[in-house]
Amino acid sequence: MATATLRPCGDFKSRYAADQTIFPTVWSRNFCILGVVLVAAAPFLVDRYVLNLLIQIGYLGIAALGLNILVGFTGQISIGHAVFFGFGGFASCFLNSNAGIPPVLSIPLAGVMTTAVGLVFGIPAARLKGLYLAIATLAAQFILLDFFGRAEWFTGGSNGTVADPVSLFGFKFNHDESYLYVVLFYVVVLYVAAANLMRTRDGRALVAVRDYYLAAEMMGVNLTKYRTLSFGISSFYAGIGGALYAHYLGFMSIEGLDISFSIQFLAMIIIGGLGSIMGTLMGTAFMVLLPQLVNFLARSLDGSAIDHALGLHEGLPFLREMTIGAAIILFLIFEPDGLAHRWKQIKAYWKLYPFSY
Amino acid sequence: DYPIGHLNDFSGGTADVGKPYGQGVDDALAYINAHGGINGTKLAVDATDYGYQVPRALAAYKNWTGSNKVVAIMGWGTADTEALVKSVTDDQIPFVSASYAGTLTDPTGKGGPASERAAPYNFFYGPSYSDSARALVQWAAEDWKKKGGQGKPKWVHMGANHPYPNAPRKAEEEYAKELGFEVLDPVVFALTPGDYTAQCLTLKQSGANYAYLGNTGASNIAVLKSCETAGVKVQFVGNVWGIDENSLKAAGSAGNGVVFPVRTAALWTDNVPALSLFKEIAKNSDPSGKEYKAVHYLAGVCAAFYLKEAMEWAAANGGVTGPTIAKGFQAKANWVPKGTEGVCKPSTWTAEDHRPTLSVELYQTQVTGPTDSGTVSELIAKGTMKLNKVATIELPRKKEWIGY
Amino acid sequence: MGQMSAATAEMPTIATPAEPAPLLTVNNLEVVYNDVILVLRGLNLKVPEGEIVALLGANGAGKSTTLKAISGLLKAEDGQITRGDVLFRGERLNGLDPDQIVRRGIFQVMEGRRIVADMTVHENLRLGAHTRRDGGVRDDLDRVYGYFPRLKERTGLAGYLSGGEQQMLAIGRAIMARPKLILMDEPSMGLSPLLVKEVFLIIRRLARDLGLTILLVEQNARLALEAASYGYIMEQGKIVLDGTADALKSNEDVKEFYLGQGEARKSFKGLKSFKRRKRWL
Amino acid sequence: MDLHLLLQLSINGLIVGTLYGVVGMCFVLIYKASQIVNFAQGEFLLIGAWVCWWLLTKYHLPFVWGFLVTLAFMVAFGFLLQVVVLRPMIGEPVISVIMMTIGLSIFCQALMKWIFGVLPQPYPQVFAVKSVNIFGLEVQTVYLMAMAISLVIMVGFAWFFKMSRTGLAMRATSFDQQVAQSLGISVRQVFAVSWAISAMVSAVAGVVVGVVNGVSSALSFFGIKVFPAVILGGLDSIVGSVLGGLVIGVLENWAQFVDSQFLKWGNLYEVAPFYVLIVILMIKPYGLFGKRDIERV
Amino acid sequence: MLTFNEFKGSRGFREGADARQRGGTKGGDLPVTTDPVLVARDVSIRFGGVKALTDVSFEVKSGELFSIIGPNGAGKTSLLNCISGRYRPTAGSIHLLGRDVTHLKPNKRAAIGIGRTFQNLALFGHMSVLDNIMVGRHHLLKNNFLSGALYWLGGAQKEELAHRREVEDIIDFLEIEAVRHATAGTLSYGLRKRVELARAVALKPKLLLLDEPMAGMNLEEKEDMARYILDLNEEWGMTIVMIEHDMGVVMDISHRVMVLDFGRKIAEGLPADVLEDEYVKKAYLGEELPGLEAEEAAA
Ligand SMILES: Nc1ncnc2c1ncn2[C@@H]1O[C@H](COP(=O)(O)OP(=O)(O)OP(=O)(O)O)[C@@H](O)[C@H]1O
Ligand SMILES: Nc1ncnc2c1ncn2[C@@H]1O[C@H](COP(=O)(O)OP(=O)(O)OP(=O)(O)O)[C@@H](O)[C@H]1O
Ligand SMILES: [Mg+2]
Ligand SMILES: [Mg+2]
Repeated sequence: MATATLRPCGDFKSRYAADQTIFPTVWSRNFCILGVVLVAAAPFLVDRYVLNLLIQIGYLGIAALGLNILVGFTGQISIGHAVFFGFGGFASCFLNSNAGIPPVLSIPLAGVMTTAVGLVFGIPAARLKGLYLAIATLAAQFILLDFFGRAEWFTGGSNGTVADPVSLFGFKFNHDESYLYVVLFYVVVLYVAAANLMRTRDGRALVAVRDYYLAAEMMGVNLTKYRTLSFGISSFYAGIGGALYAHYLGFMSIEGLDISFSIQFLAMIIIGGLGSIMGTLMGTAFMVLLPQLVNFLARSLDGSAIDHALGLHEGLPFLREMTIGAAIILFLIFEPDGLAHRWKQIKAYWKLYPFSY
Repeated sequence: DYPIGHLNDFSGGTADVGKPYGQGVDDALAYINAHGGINGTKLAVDATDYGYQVPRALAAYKNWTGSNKVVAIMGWGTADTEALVKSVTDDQIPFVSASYAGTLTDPTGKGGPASERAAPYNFFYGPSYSDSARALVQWAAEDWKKKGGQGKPKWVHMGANHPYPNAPRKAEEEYAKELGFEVLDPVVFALTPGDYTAQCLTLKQSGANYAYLGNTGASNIAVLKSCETAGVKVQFVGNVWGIDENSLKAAGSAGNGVVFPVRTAALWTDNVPALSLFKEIAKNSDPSGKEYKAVHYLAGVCAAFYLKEAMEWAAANGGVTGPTIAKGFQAKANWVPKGTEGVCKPSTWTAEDHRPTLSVELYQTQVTGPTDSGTVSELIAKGTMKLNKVATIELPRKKEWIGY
Repeated sequence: MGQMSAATAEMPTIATPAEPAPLLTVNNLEVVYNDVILVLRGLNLKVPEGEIVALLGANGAGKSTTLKAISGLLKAEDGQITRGDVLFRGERLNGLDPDQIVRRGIFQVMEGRRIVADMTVHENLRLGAHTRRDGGVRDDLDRVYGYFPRLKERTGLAGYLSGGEQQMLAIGRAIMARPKLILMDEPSMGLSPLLVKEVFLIIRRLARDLGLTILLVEQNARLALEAASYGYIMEQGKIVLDGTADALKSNEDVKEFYLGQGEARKSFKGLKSFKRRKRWL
Repeated sequence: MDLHLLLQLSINGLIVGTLYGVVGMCFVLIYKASQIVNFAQGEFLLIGAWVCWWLLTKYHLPFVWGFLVTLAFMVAFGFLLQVVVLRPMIGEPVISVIMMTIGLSIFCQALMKWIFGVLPQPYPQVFAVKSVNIFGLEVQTVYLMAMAISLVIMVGFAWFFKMSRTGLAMRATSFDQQVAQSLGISVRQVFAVSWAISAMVSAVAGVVVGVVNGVSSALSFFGIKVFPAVILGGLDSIVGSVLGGLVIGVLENWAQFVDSQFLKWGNLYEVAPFYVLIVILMIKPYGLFGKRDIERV
Repeated sequence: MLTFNEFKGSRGFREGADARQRGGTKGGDLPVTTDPVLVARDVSIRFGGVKALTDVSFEVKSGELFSIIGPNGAGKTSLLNCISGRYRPTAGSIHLLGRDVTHLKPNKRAAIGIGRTFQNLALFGHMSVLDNIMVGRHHLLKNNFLSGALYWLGGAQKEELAHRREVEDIIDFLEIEAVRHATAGTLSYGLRKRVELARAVALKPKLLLLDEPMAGMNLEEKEDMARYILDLNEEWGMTIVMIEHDMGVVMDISHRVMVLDFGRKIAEGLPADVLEDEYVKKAYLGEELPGLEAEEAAA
């Protein structure tokens, strides 16, 4: 009988605990630890530009992980993630400037508040499936965005609102060099939490709901609860991501929280790999770095011989956009299951998604 | 070299106006470099098209403040300017935006009662959105009298519920009330074009006399067209980015008669000596020199030239750094960059007040035929499209108007 | 093993020289899933025109995989033929798209029914005839309804049919296609004993009356060998035994493990105390 | 209450709604053939509008000819897409293909901006009579044309899916590509046909919007705007998409009415359809005409 | 893969199993206890015009192995669906362990103790076999998304491992050790059926519903499956309701048999008695049908 596992030979587990770890191999665990250490050392190695990218990958990666829990693990597509991200940002600013709660506390609290909102918008999830639900989340996108624009008490209306920098015992994390650690802390904690969640009861229930909800229900899984819950969890992550973003910028406004931002989150998780935790981070990195890379290429092209020969100068910005589009397309043609697929060499979950049930 | 950052939008949501403006800045900076730079030192301009996406602007900013820190930035839109206010203040980098929001005009944070925060490193060239809107209100009040209108004229603000269209709303509506207008509830329409017949029908029914178009070109065009079909008879007035030669071409006859502010004292086709400099500058991107350049182009060139002279002042007064450039802006009063007299309007920045000018030129569009064939240059040359000056409004420099 | 030829990996030895070339030949086929899981390891098989050939084997032996390799449906499951070839009337089918293979006259009744749930029974049957251009569709519809009267009563969506009704529909769809060769994957699955018999009757009739050739994968070995003229037994991705149906029926191992007629045969109830594993290799 | 205004708004809603319906049908067509939600639909509109504009202004073709050439071009474009982009994705997860349409929309958007510029362009006068007066409301002639065309298309589609072989094949393909292939259906062909038709019909809508508002890249936003319409009608129902379009169109206008007369919110027009959408979905989870999932174990 | 020998000792589940007498019962022997686990009264269900079930009543006693047979489309699966909660009967009631469950949601019923397998496989295709089975433990586990996310801190780890041990027992029992980490969707048909059974067993059900567990199996595998079912019934003490078309199996292992046809119950009783029923012979077994040889001869 063929075993479909792709563990390295000789990697036998002699205890269940060892068989239940987050990391399939020792190697992968060490690799992750090395990654964290490298990022932690980054302020001493690279300049602010790179730090900024790392921080972006961090807070977007947290929010994207939330979306992956919703879409990748529970099988509910959402095209409204950006507003939950935004809500977290506004909530933290609100708590910070109106209630005087320091950002250290307001960030997690904002996560909790966003969870509550997510749960409310998750109510339709109990009844709606597939793309119908997706469009309901699109409605959430428009409704919440409209709310942001109008609720001056909460968001400062269309003018936006300001946020204090994060500070702990008098130390202000107000530069990229220091803020990186705040983001890194949250990334590590929340990614580990998600990995844990997925190997325990409720995480499995979420995946079961995705794969075959009728069977899941008959195995004792409360569909309504888990469908709504996944919105809650997803919003929590989005909220934390948004709050981190707000305190990083020191400012939060509704501009930029539009559908295309929501879609960008989707791109991150699809490219990273649906239903893959590490893949989420990779996908986020891809989406953050791709424009930078293309920008860099465009710049080095600008004024070069090729540019003159083809008269590209005028078209460079468009060429850049096109490259981003084309990169996504090509990527999906060659790696339709996402980066995580390649990374782990394990057949991803998503062959038939979302219509397998 | 002096490193300079330039954020522009040639490809994103505001590219329709971002293109001519950014082109103006680009050409001007190239011209400056070709003619000796800043007292002999060239500008190392790093232009980034950020496609009107804040995160990308942010990344670019971080890039510029990394190892080789820029001394000044030519910026663009509302969203990114707002997002960067705090950073540029902390990093002491003068930021010349094309967002003219009133909130950027208060360098101390204690300006007017409505002022929210300090923005000491934010500069722009031209009247603020709020002041332009006030000027339009004032013009409308005079226009109403002149036309012999009876009773209270009705004023309505139109635009999306977004930072940019909303920026002048408070100032505009307050001033309108002050001048005896009845201010109706705003009509909201999206920043994207669409069919706005419904809005126009309600606009018509509301009986408004003056309608302020707060959005950018494409969506304003859609409104103008829809309202033309719906048979709305309203005097439209527009924001600086709301209408220009290009959008006028797209709007065609529907765009006829809109009154809007222009930041320069002259248009491309006017007979002003300094325009020859602008035409020289334009050769950078249009060697033929035949193309007509829109109002935004001129404004872009002016903005770049103000920066240039501020830098020159800095070079002569302690070296070109962020703080000295900012001082350079504030060193003179009512000044015009050399060679642009008669085009760029005299401007003044002080340590307490970053409103460069309160004198607003108002123009009115005129369309006499179909605009669908031919380029803008041709249509202007033929006179099918015209911009006619209707007034220059001089607003009082009130302290309580600082910051909004 | 008497008159039976033991199948070897190198060379299949069923056909006597005088026989005409078989309709379908599978040579030394190797199939890999996901680039790593080797499932078929050099499989050889021949299906002569107009005959019914049975393919038997344990769960996971690779029977369904074999059929999918022939019909080209492997691709959709990330499977791949890495060696060997499939010849239909001498033409190589490897690498063709499934729909092209259907157009050449090979139709598969897939495991697990796989009917189009959100269409009616009638539409499903019409779909079966998708590649047909002749005018006999109407007659064949009547034929199918004649075989399975129960289907005619079901006017709703096919997805609401009972398991057995869906199985009937799946078989009916194959009849509608009127191919040269039908690959049947467990046609009797989920059918009542009465219908199992009927289905085998139908299979026989199709082969006899319409001249169809059938490659039959079936767990009900007794009926399968009754209907078929030739049989293969596969295990772990290889043919381990083959021969005419009669020869197989009288083979001791086949009797014991597939037909339940060995000496050791007990009632299901009594089986629990001992456990065997067949080893034919 | 101003009844005359309400009447005018209602008519306007119906007219705009038809346009939503036309684009909605294109969505449904692709969805029915492949379960893919095409996020590049808006770009199809845009491409159609630009191409037609280009033919009309650069070559001064008469409108009818320009229009027909545009349609032919869009068919070719749809085929091309299928060959270059979609064919490799056959058998891949649907969500990846959906993502791919997003990539496609980014790509086309930029390409159009590059070719045609970022400035909005007006269409030449197309019809001698620009508008017709209906109950005191000036209705653009081109809208009436759109209504007529969409009716024809709708009837055609309905027949197509119910009766024709290709229609059946499309439905089977969307249900399960592997099954469809096993029945001898060429998934490529199905994709090609559906994308080509969808691109073509989108172009109709694109040209109409272009004639009314002028062409600019923002026109592609239409693609997102019709989502509520399509969902309201039911993702897989042609008739539903048209009705959904009409409902959303009228709703928007009524919202505008309620807003301007009573509520004074400002942008009820934009969000009201989404509130209604959620309410309707809570009552009818598959839209008005959508087919329920088969839940049988 | 190692077979976790060190935990072999901890099979509390099957304690005393060997002590019990085995193999002695023949078809028809009644089980030890007699209190009904399941009582269905006048259950009817209709779908539009189709009357899938009409007034079906029956009882299943504790420890019983009860089989349901009947022609295709007779309503067997529908009946199972009514019991497990997928369908809500249009009339009638269902009692489980003395409790009226007619209006209970399926997940609640699972928690009471109904486990089932499905006719058209319903595994979680993208999950590993192990995770599939662990989902069966859902209602037995206590950790939630908070303690789960904290894992090491909230006791989730301990609990998960304890349950993993029991699940490994089931895996051992059903002999699917080799595919433990395989993705369920890639297994062959027969193996999937076995994994499904494992998942249902993991629920620790008091009543186990099996929908055609032998479909798609060859004789030998049927024998294995029959052995598992008997073990579950006799050693693990589960009450079982089974739908099956293979009469050999049904007659050999079930205690009682019920026959459905066109949604009505037409017979119920000991296997041997039911087999003698004329109607069953004709409409279900098709004994009047000619064999293939006869057909051949006639042609
Ligand atoms: N999509 C797939 N990915 C990976 N492995 C697969 C896949 N499909 C089948 N397999 C493996 O290939 C082997 C053969 O499977 P196949 O379905 O051909 O068996 P079978 O002989 O038809 O068995 P059954 O009688 O149970 O249907 C099995 O071990 C199975 O796990
Ligand atoms: N959800 C449903 N909607 C409509 N009809 C249904 C539904 N469920 C079952 N039916 C019908 O009820 C009848 C009984 O179906 P059921 O699945 O219970 O049969 P079954 O006895 O299990 O048959 P088989 O042995 O073939 O599996 C069938 O004719 C089927 O078409
Ligand atoms: Mg099989
Ligand atoms: Mg059944």
